[in-house]
Amino acid sequence: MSRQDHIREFAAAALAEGRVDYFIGWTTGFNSSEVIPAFVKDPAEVDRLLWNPLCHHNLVTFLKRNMPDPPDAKIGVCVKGCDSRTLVALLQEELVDKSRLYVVGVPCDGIVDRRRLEKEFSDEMVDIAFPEKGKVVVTTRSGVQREFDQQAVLLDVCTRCRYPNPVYADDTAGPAVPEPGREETEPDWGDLADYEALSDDEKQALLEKVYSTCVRCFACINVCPVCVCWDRCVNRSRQPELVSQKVEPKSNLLFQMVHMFHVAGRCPSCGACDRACPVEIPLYLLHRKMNKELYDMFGFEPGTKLGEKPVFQVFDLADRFGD
Amino acid sequence: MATKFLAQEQLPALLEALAQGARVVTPVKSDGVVQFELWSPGTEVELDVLLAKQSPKEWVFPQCETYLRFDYTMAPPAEGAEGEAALPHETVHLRTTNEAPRQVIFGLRPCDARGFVQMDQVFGGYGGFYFDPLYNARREATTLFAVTCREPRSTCFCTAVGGCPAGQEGVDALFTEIDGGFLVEVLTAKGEAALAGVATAGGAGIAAPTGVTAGAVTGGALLDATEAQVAQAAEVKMAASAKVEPPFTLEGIRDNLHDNFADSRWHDLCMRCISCGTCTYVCPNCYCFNINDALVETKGERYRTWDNCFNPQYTEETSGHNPRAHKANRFRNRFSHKFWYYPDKYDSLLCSGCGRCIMHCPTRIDIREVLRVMGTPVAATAEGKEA
Amino acid sequence: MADVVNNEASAGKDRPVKIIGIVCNWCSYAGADTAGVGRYKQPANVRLIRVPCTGRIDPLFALKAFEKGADGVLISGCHPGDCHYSEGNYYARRKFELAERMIHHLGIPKERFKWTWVSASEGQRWQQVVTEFVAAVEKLGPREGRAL
Amino acid sequence: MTETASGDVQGKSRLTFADVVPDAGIPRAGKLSGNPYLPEVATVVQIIQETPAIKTFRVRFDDPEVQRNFSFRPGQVGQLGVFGVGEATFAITSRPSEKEFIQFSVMRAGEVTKAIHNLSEGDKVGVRAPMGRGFPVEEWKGKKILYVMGGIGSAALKATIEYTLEHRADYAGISILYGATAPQNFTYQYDIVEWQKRDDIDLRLTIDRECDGWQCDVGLVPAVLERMAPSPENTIAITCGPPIMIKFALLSFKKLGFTPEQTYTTLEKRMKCGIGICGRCNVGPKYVCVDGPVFSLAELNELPDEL
Repeated sequence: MSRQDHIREFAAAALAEGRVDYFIGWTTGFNSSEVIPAFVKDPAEVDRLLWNPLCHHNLVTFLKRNMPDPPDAKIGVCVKGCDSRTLVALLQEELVDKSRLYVVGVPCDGIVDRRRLEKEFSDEMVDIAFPEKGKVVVTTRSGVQREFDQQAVLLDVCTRCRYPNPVYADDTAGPAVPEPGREETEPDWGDLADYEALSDDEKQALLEKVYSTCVRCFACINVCPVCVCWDRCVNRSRQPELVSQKVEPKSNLLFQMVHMFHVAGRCPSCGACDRACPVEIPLYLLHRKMNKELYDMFGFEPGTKLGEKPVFQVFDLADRFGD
Repeated sequence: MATKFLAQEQLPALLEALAQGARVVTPVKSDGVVQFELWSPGTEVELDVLLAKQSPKEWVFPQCETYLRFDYTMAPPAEGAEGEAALPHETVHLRTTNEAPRQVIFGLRPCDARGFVQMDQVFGGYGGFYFDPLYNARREATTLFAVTCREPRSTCFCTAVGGCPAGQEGVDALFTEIDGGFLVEVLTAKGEAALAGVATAGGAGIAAPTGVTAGAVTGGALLDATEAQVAQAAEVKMAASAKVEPPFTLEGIRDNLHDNFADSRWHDLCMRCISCGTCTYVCPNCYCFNINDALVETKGERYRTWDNCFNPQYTEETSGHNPRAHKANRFRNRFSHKFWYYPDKYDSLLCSGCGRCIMHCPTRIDIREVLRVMGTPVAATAEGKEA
Repeated sequence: MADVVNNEASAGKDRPVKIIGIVCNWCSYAGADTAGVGRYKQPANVRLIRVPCTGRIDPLFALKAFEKGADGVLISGCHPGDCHYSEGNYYARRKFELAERMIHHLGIPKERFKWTWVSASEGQRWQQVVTEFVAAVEKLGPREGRAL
Repeated sequence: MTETASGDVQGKSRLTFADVVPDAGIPRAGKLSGNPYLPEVATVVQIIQETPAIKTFRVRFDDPEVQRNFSFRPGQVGQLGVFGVGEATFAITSRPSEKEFIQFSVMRAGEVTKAIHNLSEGDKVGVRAPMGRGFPVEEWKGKKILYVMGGIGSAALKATIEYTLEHRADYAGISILYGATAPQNFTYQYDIVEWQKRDDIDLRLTIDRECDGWQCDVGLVPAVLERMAPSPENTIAITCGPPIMIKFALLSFKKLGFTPEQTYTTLEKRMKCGIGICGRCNVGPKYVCVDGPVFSLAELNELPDEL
């Protein structure tokens, strides 16, 4: 029984028994090369739910603050490994009411980087199929078809994933996937290597070029499951005016640092912000770096242990920082 | 107007000639991302990818624009006044700033050009209201050279809103890619003026292309087009239009949106919307903006920046009341503004069907589907398909 | 973009460096006071911002200072264990450690951001901290920050 | 309006202001010429503390030419701004015939109003006025006018009251019902005293709760309105005040038989440009800053319900 069938079964049961008002999963977009979040209310419609390596959306963002509609709805949600860590981060701070949730964990073999595939073709992709495990077949509108090895086109965060199995779930869709030995191996921070090798001036020049393209559309902040201020974001405040409303590299970078510092210790680098940015700003340079430093400072990986408090909400007398 | 032919390899020369008198802006691809950038000799113009990430709106209606600077000179406190009175200003000197350099935007698509036409109505005082000197100065100084779409995407629906892949609305000269180069249809006086400078001056380094038999050589890059070339261009246009499937009808859309205003399906349609604002900032038509002040001691400026109706504080009143507090209201306002409010005032649609809002929405909210569900009469709609 | 208002004043190569000091009210501010009362000579480039406790200091204050054109940011508070609010600096030192690493990650040289502990009685130590820090920042000169 | 999909704007000649907007005779700031975003510098000549939260500012344009030619229609608004803080929209509350200054009454509420309240006489402000569509006072000639206002709502109707009093003979009758939370919260008390002396005005003041030394009415404005039970015959009713009061006052008017065409109110929306471009003050297709802020109930009923 495939994971997709498990998801459909859990969803149908939860909806039929009235345990949830609606179930959030993934479904096909306007063509079969796109996957979009799906909100299913009627048990008969669970067949719209699907699972394949294109399901990149972190659905936990639809549980935060003002997103549940009606506000007191009982919600069923699918979570991958990284998504479940953002859910745990929210649960650690009781920002989401566990009793109103029904969480279906989906062990994940890695999500395909659709943007990288898109850049392989100048024509538009109309279908991305997965005929067998590890194979990706892309068809474009003018009929060109090319095959890729799934491992070669994975999202960068997936190639370094240490938690493919959901950390928290009420039910799990299918068998667990083999996990890298977390005790023996150190996390792989290879994606930061070439940026960290730059000199200070080169870093500043690169950041200026990158952040001059930012349009301050708030997609990265609104899509982030642990960024919960919603309509009271300090980035929009004029009293105090921490970030100027002017759209210039300086203010845009400070705008992003507000996001980064507010999720420090709660963001597991799920990459939802990188994928939501319309102008493809490499936000991983910031949130991956933060997670690297937190691991170096405390050996801490955000959103992994439910009972634990995020690292900046506790302290330890044994900390040896500062002179 | 004139119909010319430009050989493919002459394009850089043409752009260089244009760059003598104006700044040239073209779509440029840098590490996979196509955006409209300032062109300089040697940069490769990206015409294969159909649509740049953002429309060229930013070059005529900048995202952040300072339009007023002011300097206070402090008046000395009046004799006998103890302590510093609250900011007694003797004079405040205002300076309006508005740079409007001459520019040519090459390589935009007819839907982008149409976006400017819709904004012209708002900023140009068409509704009989106010004339925006900032936008109009730049708009007058801008010449739009559009390129016909050859490979419309499945998200394109320009034909459904009255446009077409070879639309001429707002376009000063339309380039259509044919064998060996471009058919250039000069449509407006402004287009002719910009190209005249090229044809007659011969442009530095523009040599008549060798080996091109048809048509008399006019000593510049632009040759007279032959019937064969014109016919081929027409074929390209027909083929492109055929590739665009109109997803919804405009018939009665305004009244249906009016009747469906309080319909509960707005909530279902916007369940996956994260109320960010990406769709409005990549859209060639959206023009809403905010005005802010900045002050450092006695020097200050007043600037306007893009804003959008998805910003929760867009309609938040000082009393704290917010008529569009819930994202479903904001979501409804965006589509109603484009297909009902704007047409009520300016008698055309605030949407040119480019599909960028579908391509760049983080959860792919599809404007066509929203209008199929909400643009049809209340009674006749099939059960709203769950998004 | 046209010349930015808030950076007009900070342009120019030879102007003295401007340093923002964020100090906690009970220890370091008092320490700075002791240094002042004790006539300890120290450079005048530092503008102090007083906060109740280092626990109140948000790393974004330092970033905001850099964005507004500061050439260096010095944060100082009570030694761990002396905090008037008993645990403010325990929380703070974790935040400053991450802030320091992230600030350097943004391409701001190490020498421009320093955080340390100075108690109320250590006027001498405050003078030494300030003098060393200002010298280090002056070696780098006014900051022509581009991204931040 | 047939659905012309293509909306071929190319051929449309540049419309002039006059031939599109029906009440085109209204003076408007920066109309079709000059820069409508550029405020006129003005000086604060007098500040009157009306109530603990409301101050009235009398400002005079620095440019005598502008001051002399300034005219506005009762009910129009203006943008009063402090350079470096921002601008906000306020009703113009001076008499339309007043040539020496323009007057705005400002309640301290947000950032801009706080900055305005910090101003002192002699300070410079930016004014962009007049804006919006005023009340159609010419059409009301020969009718009775009923003003129902509460709190800061008096500012929106003050200019209109002054106009109708100056042309008292043109109107069959004027009655004013003005409510406030407490006696000291009445604005324009210096004018109210004058109004009480006149016998050709029916003036009723009310406060929410009983308070010693208070002889006039007690009770919420809608309740007192229903006690007054004015006849709707040949009468124009105008109401303005806190949103909750407007809501119930409109219900009372309906109960008393007032038709939507003869009932008017003003809308308070978030406004920025004030000239119908920035897009944020819309209620359905109408922009409050140019199509309003004055609306008849008939017009409001046509708009979608998103107040």
